[in-house]
Amino acid sequence: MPESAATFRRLYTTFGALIGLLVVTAAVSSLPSGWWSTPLSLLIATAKAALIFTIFMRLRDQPALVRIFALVGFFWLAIMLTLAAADYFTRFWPA
Amino acid sequence: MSAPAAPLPEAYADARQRDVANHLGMWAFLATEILFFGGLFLAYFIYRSTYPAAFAAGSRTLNFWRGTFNTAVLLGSSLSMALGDAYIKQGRRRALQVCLATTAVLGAVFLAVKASEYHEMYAKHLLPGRGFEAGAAPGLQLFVLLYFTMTGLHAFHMLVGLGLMAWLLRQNRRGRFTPARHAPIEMFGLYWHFVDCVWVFLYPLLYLIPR
Amino acid sequence: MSSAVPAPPDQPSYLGAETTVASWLGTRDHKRIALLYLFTITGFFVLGAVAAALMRWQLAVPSADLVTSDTYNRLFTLHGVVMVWFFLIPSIPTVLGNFLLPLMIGARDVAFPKLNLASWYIFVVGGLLALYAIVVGGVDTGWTFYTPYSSTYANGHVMVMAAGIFVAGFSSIATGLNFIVTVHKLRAPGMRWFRLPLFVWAIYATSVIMVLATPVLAITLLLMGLERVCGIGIFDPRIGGDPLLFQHLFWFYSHPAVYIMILPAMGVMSEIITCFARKRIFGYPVMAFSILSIAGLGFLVWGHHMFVSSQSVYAGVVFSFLSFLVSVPSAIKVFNWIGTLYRGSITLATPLLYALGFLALFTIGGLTGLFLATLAVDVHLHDTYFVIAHFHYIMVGGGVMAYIGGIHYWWPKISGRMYPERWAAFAAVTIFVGFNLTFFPQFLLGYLGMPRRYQIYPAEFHTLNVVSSLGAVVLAVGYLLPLFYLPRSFFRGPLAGPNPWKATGLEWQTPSPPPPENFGETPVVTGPPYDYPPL
Amino acid sequence: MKALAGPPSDWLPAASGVAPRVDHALRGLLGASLFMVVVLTALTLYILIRYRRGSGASRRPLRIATWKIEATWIGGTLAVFLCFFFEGAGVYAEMERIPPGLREISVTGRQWMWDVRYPSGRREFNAIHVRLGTPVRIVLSSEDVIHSFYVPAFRIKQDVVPGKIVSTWFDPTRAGTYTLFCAQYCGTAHAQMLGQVVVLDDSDYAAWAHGGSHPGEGAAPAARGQAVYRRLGCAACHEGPGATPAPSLRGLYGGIAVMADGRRLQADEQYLHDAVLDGPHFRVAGYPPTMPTFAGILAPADTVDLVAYLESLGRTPPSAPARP
Repeated sequence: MPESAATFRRLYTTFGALIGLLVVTAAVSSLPSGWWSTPLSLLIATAKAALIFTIFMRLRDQPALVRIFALVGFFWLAIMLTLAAADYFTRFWPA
Repeated sequence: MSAPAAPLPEAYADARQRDVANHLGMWAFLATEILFFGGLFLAYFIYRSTYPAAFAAGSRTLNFWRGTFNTAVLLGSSLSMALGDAYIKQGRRRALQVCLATTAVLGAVFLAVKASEYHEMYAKHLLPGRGFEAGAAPGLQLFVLLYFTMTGLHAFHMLVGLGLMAWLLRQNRRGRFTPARHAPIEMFGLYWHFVDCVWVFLYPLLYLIPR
Repeated sequence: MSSAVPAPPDQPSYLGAETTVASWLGTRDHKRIALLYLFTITGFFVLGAVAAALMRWQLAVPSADLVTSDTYNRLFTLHGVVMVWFFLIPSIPTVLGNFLLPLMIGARDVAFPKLNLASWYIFVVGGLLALYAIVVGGVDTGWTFYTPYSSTYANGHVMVMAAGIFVAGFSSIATGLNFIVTVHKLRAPGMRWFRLPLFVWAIYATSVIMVLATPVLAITLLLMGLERVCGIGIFDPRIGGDPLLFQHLFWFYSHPAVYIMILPAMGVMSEIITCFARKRIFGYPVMAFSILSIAGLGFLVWGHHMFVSSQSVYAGVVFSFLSFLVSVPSAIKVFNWIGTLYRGSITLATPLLYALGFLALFTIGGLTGLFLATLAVDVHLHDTYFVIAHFHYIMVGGGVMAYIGGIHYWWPKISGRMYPERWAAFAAVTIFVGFNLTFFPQFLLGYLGMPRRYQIYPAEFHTLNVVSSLGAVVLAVGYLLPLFYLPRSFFRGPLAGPNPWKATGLEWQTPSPPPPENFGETPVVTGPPYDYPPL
Repeated sequence: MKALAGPPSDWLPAASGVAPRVDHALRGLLGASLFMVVVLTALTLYILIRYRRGSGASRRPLRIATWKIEATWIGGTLAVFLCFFFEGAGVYAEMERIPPGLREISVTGRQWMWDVRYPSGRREFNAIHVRLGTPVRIVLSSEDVIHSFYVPAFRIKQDVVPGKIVSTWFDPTRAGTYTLFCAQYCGTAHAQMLGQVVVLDDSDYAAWAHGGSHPGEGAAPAARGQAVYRRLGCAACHEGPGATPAPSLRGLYGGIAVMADGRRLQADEQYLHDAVLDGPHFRVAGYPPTMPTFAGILAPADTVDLVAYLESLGRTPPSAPARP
């Protein structure tokens, strides 16, 4: 598929968005924090990763099968994290 | 290696199918990398919930500005890699050469800054093991261990990337890549962007743990 | 049914096309790579079996004095590591899978032939590292490498062995990745997903597990290695680390790994039973879906290895429930195989003997797995010989029986010649009898409380151990027989022709042994698999 | 099959409160498994014979829809499995819920021995004495690697994880001596890390508690010393086929002992006495510092008896293989 000027423009704007998000997360972290600051920083990181996946890694214009392959890794990682957390977070509950 | 009598014809019907197969193979490999780093993220996730105070203290010992600068450098290298990929699809080999070189330089800058941070940790007696400053909060040494393991593994992947880029630069100088045949560039691009994504998660988890 | 035109007879077979050593060591033909794997893992099987024989000899006497305690610990570690990573995990996927997958889906080769050869070389490098670790002294940590023993107290060559397994893991990932892309992208026209033979489903599901589970083993061994080299690591209890984290990471790989070992065996079973019952598989969609659900649920159950390890009670209940869920598809497959036999026209050839052996032993293995999934009972039986018997019934009674049965079933296609039927039937029965004699007493030993990895045991366990050791002799004889008559029949057996069993399936549409390109031109599939004429 | 005849508990005594319930669950599983094996074997044999090639049996395909058959055995299997799950989980929950206020015995696992300390301050090795009928709480800790406190007769097992205090409990319901195993692989002498849980009825327990009837009372000092030697589990390290983690004691008395720091000492009575009481200070060259101190544990009388035994042991030539 021919690389139109639009592709280049999209790359630059994505880069701008990524730097913007970096500034935001850096700024937020230096403010007084609350319970929300860690989930927020993770959310921003996920947004940056999503941008890189879809634009830079061109998942946008790949067939559905490739997108499934891209996400399956995260799904299995989630399995590992949640079930291991099931052990660690319920260890000191009253029997 | 001598190929069998008749050269084994491509198993694919057409180039499009070949291209998708390459992407599938690369993404399957990246899934293994997600789970490979995933083991470390699990360790981080468990130990941070067990020693929250120590992790917050540990995060403060890291150099916030260098971490942020490094993230920007890596995002820049991702941009130049993506541009390079777009240029080769238009057949502009010289532009690809410049982009690859930029990516390599930015990668090297990242590693240099990372080395300086390691040295700073060494200077502050924060290297895990006997040299670790006595009387530290329990779990602080675990944070430092995780910091070195995660950033060390990430840096190793960067070094592998720099090595591959050297090979790609040499191949491109020999005119191997054309709009029709640029799979190595695209595949390496996926790998490089992925390594950048790992850092995108490492940065907040290690540097931005709130007080 | 497919309407493939068999390749012209004068086309030389993949064996005859070239005979130089370089053509074998540099081949990209999936069929030759399968044979390379066959030789390599047979060598490792013999090594692991010798270790097992020495262990059984040592255990024949309570105050065993054949080898010292330390040597015995290195023997069972060698037996565990070699059998798990260098025989069972590669066995069916890399030998039968490599040989048959392209043939069964009508493809010329796998998706990445060069990667396929590279994965064999990576496997050999990993194997050599492990062999070096064994030769220079061995490892005494057990195949599970539990920290802090493995990282701080073990005095064997843990690093070299861990490096060997780490490298062999990449061979597993490369093979899995290759097969996944092959099944997605290289199926012949008309070969829709629900027209795939169940062996291809099994290999596909196994490949998904290989790709998604092996990396976690890699990071676990890397972290254990770092902790051993640097003297400090994240599992170290002295700095607040948690040895259970190692167990979580290790078993997150190792339970799916046991499904890597058994799923391909289930695929072989479906091929053999349908062929010798001359009948379509009973409940094809349920069988295919059971394979996928075993692969998927297999990732959720690893905690049943840690019921007594001070894991939280609630996590124990969750993992116990999920372990019961994952055993349902296995039970369904057993019922469906018997349903396939029902109203079939059954010929008792050797492959079916192995299949029936699998049915009996896998059923016992599966049922005893329920004992270990039941929380209260597992507290008593965990880490005893009951567990040893359970997983040998599944992996040896199931996995190895199906592997040898598959080798016999596709031997005409691999070598173009038939194996000696009477010898093979005798070997199958000997293996079945020897196996039960060896491992059934271990269920009783386990209930009586004999812990595993004991080389000296109290006298009350003596008689059962003697029976088990005698059974091991019979089992050894059973395993040696095929090692003699199969190579002999490879060169001097009667010619078998393209389809000696009159089976359906694309692999039987090519001459035996097939030409390098498998099919003259790509076959077109028009009907469902196992389409045997109505009886 | 013997299991069918007598309940399994008469093979392995059910000597704790929870044991019968575990056996009940286990017998349920055993019954269901035997039933399935018999049914499936019979069914398969019937099919093999009736539908062998060439037999005249009708091969008409089944009229019942296959999905109905599939649904029944999927549902049936799931239902049976869930019953076992709930029963297992119920008994497990009871096992893990330690009743409050139980008498606590602290047991420390150390490479290849169990170090038992009673609330009264008394200390024992590889042996736990409990009173019949009074449940006790075992507080487990490890000094090196993961061990596992396993008493088959009580149907209890609990891994002993270093860096963690883990507890288990049991209610002894039958007098007798039951073997204590280490079930988690922990190194060279993992198989010799055995112990005894001795359940005494009230009178014996009282006798043991206040002074303790030392086995071998009144016999020659060396014989009494041998009993102390066995009670402390010295054989676990000092004896064993081939390389042992501690120096062999045979042929030691009267010879020269070379210390790790180079000192060459005459292995006389005083040396044996000091080496037993202050092990770490008398580390022999070429051996790891795993010898614990017995000062304050061994009553002076026991020490004298033990030294007497070591002297008798020292005179036998070292070549005699020590049979553990």
